[in-house]
Amino acid sequence: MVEPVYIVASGLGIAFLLGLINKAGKNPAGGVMLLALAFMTLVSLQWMSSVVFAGNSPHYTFTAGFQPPFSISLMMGEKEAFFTTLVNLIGLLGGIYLWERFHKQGVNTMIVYLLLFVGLNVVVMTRDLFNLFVFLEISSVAITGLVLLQREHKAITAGFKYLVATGIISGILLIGIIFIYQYGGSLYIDDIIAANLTAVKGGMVAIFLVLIAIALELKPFPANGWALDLYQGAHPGVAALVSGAFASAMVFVLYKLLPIAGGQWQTMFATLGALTFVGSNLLGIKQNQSQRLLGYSSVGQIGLLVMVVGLAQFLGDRLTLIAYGLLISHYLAKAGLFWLAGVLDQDQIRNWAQLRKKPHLLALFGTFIFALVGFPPFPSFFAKWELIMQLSAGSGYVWVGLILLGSLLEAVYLFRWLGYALKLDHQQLPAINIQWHKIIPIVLAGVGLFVLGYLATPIASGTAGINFIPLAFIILIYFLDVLPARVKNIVVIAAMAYYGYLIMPGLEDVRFIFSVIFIIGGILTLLAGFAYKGRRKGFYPAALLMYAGLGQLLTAETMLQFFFAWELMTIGSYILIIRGKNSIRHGYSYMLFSVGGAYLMLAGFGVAYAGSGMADLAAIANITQLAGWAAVLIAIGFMTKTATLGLHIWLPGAHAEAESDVSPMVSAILLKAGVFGLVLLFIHMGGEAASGHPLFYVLGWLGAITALVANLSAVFQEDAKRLLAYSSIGQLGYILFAFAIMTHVGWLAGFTYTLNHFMYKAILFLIVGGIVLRLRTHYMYEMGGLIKRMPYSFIAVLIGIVALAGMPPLSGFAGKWLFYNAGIEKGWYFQGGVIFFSGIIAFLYLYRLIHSIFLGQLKDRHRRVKEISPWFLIPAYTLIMGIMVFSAKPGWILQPIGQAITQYFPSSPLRWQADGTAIGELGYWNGSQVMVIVMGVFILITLWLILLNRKAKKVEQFNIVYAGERPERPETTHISYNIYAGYNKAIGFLATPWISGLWQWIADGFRDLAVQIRRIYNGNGQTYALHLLTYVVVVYLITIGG
Amino acid sequence: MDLLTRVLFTLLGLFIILNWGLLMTAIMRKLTARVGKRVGIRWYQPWINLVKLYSNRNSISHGVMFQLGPVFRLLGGVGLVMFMPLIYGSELFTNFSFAGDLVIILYIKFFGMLGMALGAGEGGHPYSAIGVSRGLSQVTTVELPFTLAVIALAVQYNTLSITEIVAAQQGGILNWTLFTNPVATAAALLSMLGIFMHSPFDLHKAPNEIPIGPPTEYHSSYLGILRTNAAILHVIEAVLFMNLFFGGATSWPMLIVKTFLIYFISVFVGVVFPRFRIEQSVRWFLQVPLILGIVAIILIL
Amino acid sequence: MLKKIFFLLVLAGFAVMLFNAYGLSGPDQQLNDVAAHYAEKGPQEVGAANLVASVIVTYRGLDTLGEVTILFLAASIIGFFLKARRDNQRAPKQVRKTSEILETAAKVITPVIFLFGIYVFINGHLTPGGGFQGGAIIASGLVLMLLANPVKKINHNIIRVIESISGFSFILLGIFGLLLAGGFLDNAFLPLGDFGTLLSAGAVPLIYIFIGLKVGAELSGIVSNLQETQKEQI
Amino acid sequence: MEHISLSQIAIVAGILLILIGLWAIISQRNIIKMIIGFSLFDTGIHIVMVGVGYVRGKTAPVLDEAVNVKEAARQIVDPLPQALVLTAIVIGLGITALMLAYALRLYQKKKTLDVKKFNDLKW
Amino acid sequence: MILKLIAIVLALAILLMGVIAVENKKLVVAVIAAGVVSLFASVFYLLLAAPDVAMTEAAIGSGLSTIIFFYVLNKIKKDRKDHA
Repeated sequence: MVEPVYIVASGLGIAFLLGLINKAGKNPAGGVMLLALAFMTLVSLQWMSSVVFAGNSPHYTFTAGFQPPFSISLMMGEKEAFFTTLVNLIGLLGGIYLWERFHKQGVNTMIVYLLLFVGLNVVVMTRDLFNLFVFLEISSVAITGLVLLQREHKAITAGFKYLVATGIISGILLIGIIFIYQYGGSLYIDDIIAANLTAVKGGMVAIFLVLIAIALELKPFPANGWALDLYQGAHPGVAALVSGAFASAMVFVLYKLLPIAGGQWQTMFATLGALTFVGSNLLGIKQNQSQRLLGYSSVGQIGLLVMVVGLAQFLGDRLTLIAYGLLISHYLAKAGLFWLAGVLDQDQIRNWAQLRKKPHLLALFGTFIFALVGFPPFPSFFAKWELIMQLSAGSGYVWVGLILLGSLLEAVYLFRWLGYALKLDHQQLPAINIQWHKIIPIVLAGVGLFVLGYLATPIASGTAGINFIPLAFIILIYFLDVLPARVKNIVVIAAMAYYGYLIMPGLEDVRFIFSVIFIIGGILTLLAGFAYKGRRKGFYPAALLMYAGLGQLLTAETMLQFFFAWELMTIGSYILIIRGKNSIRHGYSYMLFSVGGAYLMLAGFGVAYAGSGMADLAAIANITQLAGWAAVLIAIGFMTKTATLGLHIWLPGAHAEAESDVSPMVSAILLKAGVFGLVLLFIHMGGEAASGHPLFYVLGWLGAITALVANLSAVFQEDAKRLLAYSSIGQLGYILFAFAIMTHVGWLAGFTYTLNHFMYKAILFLIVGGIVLRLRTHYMYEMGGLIKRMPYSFIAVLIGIVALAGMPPLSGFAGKWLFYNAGIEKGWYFQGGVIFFSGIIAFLYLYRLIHSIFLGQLKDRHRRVKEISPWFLIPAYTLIMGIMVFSAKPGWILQPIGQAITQYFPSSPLRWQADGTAIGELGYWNGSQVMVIVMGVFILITLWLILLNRKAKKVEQFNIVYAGERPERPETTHISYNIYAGYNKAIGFLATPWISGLWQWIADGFRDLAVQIRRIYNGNGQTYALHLLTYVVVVYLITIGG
Repeated sequence: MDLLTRVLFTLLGLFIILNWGLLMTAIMRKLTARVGKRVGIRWYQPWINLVKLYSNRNSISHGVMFQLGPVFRLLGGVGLVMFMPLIYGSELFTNFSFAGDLVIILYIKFFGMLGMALGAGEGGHPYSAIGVSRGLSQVTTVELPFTLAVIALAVQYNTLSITEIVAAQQGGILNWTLFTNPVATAAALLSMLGIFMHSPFDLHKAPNEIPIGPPTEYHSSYLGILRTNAAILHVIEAVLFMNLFFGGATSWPMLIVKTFLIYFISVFVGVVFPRFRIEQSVRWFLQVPLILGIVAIILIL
Repeated sequence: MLKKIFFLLVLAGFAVMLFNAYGLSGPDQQLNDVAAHYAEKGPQEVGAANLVASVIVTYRGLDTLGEVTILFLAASIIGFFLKARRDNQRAPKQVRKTSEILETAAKVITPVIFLFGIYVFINGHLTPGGGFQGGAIIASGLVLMLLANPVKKINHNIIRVIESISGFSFILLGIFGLLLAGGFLDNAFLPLGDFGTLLSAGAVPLIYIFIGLKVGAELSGIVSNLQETQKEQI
Repeated sequence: MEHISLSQIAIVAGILLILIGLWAIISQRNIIKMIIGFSLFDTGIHIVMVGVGYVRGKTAPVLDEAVNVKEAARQIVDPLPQALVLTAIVIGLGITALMLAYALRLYQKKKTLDVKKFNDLKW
Repeated sequence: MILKLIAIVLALAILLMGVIAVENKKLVVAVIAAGVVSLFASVFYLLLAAPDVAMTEAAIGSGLSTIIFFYVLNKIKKDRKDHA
């Protein structure tokens, strides 16, 4: 074992010698410096393996050989080993990254760099208060120097502000230390803890001074303008260190020193942390400068960590997992992002589209962003999960709320940024200059996130575990991205089929029903991918990610597994959606709603965990307190995915602008994930026994109104895919309504609708998508008369809309019939009326859809257009088969479903007669007979007409009674443009997008708030000094007073 | 009863309804003309028209959907007949109502609308879409109060089976829904005005403003089918109202009288009121009839 | 004006805090345990007559190492921050002629000052004074030299070498302490000698010499860098 | 006069000097004045520190003829705060020098010492 | 007793010089005043039985530190002249 003090000795010794070594040249000097850092890293790693993994007891170093408190002692325990490793590792990587800078600026910068890490190591290890002060000063001064690696004016001003701020902070710290010495008679931290100085007022103030100084070093909002300027002004490589190494070390110092207050002020620090977390993330949403934005994010993350430290008493033995998880994610991701900023050298986040010139860098960027927000499989995901669970278990719901609010605000700007990088034009931007010494640390940071996430999983998930095989496969596909799309399509479909083969047999009732939609639907929609040529870079990993998430939802047993799968699915679908041509806004709002919904769900799971003490999904069934809250929160979470009214504004754009084969995936399949969640929730709430819960009444109304408003909005769309998207919202409203009825028949209706919507919406989106791909327009007024050119598409759409409209004999009617029976049985007459009304409104948009695309006059430029790709028709017709079977023999499908749900809803099930007639409490219906009768009448009439008309002459379209005039200017002259103008005049007000307005208002409100608050950061170092003092005084007056 | 008998009796019922529909159309046109101080058509004119149309040999086609449009349209009308019990107490004239209940009646009607809309669209006539859009717009709001009334009925009689609803109204005129549930009846009757699409709710086929409604492109046997359907539809919709609100019919004469009177209501209103613009009619149905429908529901809560 | 009132309010709050921390309590009449230990055991354990020196060099040697490091840092930073560009360095400077007296006096006094500085840090473990004071005095001598002859280039190489070697030696002595005695920076790897004599207190005088040299070199570096700095042209 | 001790005087004066220094830091717009403020702030802290270590009527912690080794504990003032102050003074000098270097560069950039003018980075 | 009186006088002088250092418009005067504060402080340290500190304060606080101030002031002055 190498003495920990050698970390200090080697670092300092080399630093002192560097000046001499430099005589031999800069390369040797730089090499020696890196060697020193590597040595320091090795020593700390060695202690980590000894203390953390081998479980040895902490090691103490007594300098000069005397026991503390007489001399300074260093400690190398579990946490110290961890933090020194963090610090030294980033030092090594950062040193490689800055290699060329050091060369340019000379040996002195290397000295300063090395000394920074010496300082931080001692800060972590020391057990002596004054020693802490000295080495903290070393670190601060070193940072002041490193800022100057960037010889720009902004760096100099930033450095000066930092110097002023740290000058004040260290002064306060020193005053605190000397008074602690006065009262405690020792500088040894353990002595001070034992002395319990808070008993004396002076001692309490002294401790306050020390702790507040440490808190100030952690850049608390709002006294942190200097820190933000530093992040912005410094060289990115240096900012990465400040954010990763310095801040990590300081968090540990706070943790180390907090016991001297003897358990007081934990709440105060948690509050300060929360204020920082929420405040700085709020200000981040208005920021466009990349490094400053990262600064806001850093400050926010550190605020969260301070919160965690302050809330340690809630977290019990999970504290380590939570703190390390959050810290490591922040550390790697933030360092990676700052380093990326250095590679790009783009000031504005808009220009980060430049990353698209190097897709692997873009993937790394995405990794960092997702890791920061706390998506799986990164450590922060598990940490956040545990944090929320433990806080909830301790009834710290206010903290939960603050954490989620802050996280959401953070997601707001991080995903805006990611969206810019993914979508904005990059043609005008310069190529990226790849320097390997800069890329390697970034890659390592990215890989580290994955590896650590994988390693964290067993700790977080316990015995249940998480299946990483699909993720491994996705990574493989990512590296196979150079293959042609068709090859990948085959591989991916085979993988999906195999995955289905693996999991489907093990699923029961409800889960099996959804597995049909997710897996088989997935395979069918993937078939359409054969229509694409080229490579379709990035498509397959994303699609697989979504399907892997969906698949894992099905097999999830614990809440964690469920949430993991849910978030996985969100990532995949986000990337899929944002791939669309004009999807930047829509992908963004999709993500924000998803994140918001997921956080509500997380809070709900937290309440469930707190109320039941269980980690299984069954926890929801066993909540002893606040059960209603858990249900409401989780339900809202799912309802963001099902796009229930109020939470729907993301959907139309997202689904409409997505690629042609993505729309059916996200609309027909992905939305069902929300339905699946609701179904599970309702089951666990007790099924029939819970049907009296007021939540369901509200949900029923919500579903009905969603259906009405969405259908009405669909009527007024000019864009075919947008029309279908609104239609989906409406259909999901029906589904919500049906499940909320919470009776046997109601659930049958819900499942019927779910399956039906899956089938006909997939058909419609596939066909319309295929047409859009052919015609290169979404707008219906630019189409028309395509029946002649695309007869197969027409038939598919016709069957689709007949089914959607619920006309007998097709399967849509089954849903309607069940609806009526269930609704009236339940006594939901008004809701039923609204649902019926929206059902008829559906006719309007369906007619508009089929008429505007296929009927009427063919456009001149479409005279030679070909039928859509068979790869869109094949899945569509497969699904038509499904509809036909369902229509002809509804009992085949409804009876098993009925059996499956009888365990949850035993009363008044549907009775089935031998001839296939279904009998409910009110009515009866025989799908097969209706099918036979209607088809019989249809065939007879058709035959009769053919008989009468056998000599009918085929004529050109314009051979008509009315002298044909062909309006050629699109839009206004097209007959289908604004076709329901009169209807709009009459009741169009119902479809006013006031909900979008409301969300816009909320968004603007936050933005304006950010603009107002950030005015305090006026850029004046003196003002920042004043902020620091005021902050101290205010916190002092609040906590101690007088 | 074997299938063949049932089919034959159903066709017989269909035949009676068709002829009664043609006659009723003639009578109503005659009445309307007299109110307007005109002579009007002869009572057998509809039959002549039909025969003429079906025997017209000059026939053209714009394509499959153009052909299928009238088929769908007629399917709507005939489908209604198929699932509608005509004569209460007569096993022979219950048609195929055992295969589905009131809900199927509500939804099969839409086949007709869809057929008309699609067929007209295929014709390529630029204005047909306007007619269809107006018709559809109006239908949506017409159906709402009617549906509320139907729900009220279903709750009142605790069934969705038409036969059972009729059964419950037997044993005296005061057992009719008209008297047991006047509000629902009023709501339904007001929407009936829109369902029959007579003036003032006939903008979609407005002969004056747009000389070419959806049927313009149809001719010869196509138009014949449309006319056939119109005759059937008028009667069978009246039958529906009769069954739901006016005690049903125990014999064919009673059916004829009741349907005539029900149909007369709408013709009468049409004579009195001028045509509404589309947003006017949409709003109108969302006012008085809708409120009545809501009241009907409130009463059963 | 409003601003100033706000400043005053903040400072008033700060004052309240500081006076609360102090509590205006009377001082202890007794040394606390730590100080008592230094007073009683210091002479045996470290062997330096100047207890402050024993605390600085041995008991809290790590602090001192850090403190030297900070100066070193400051000097390094100022070194590259204010580094004059080479091409500009040769530009003719307009030099104010210093007085003959000052020049002559500097020539005579500077060596004396240097000697005094060395005396101060060599005797640091016996009498008040030590590495820092001595180093500062040496640097003052340098300042005098520069005042007398502003054009004179200070040989940075010499400063650098002294700085590096003395710093490294400090570390080496620390490691000797670790290897040969109780711990890092333990002075007892050399014989403690007779209490109160020059060659006593183990490695303390040695360390103080290196500290003195290093501090002197660092301060000189700072001063000369400030002296030679030029407008930065970026 | 009797109940006031030397250390009280020192500490009160130190605190007041700290406040004067802080006043300069937050109210003086000239950067050099701010740095002077820092130096006063530091000096104030140092005075407080030495004041804390002072014990009434005792001598410096240097053992010589006047102070017996055996009696040391009862005769000298606390050496520790003095050691700390020494360290702090040197650190303070380093930081002051650094600040001055910054001030010089800042001045050369904008030809002003007004701290308000260096607000290029904000929000 | 006399010690205390001297101490109080010194303290007042320190504070007075401090105020001058802060409030005087002329930078040169301010810097000198700050140096004098250090000088008085080092005397104060002697009273407080801290000769080591006193030496350091005198050498560093009032000596070197003031000199560095002057160097910078000088540079700035020269720069201002060059500029003008």
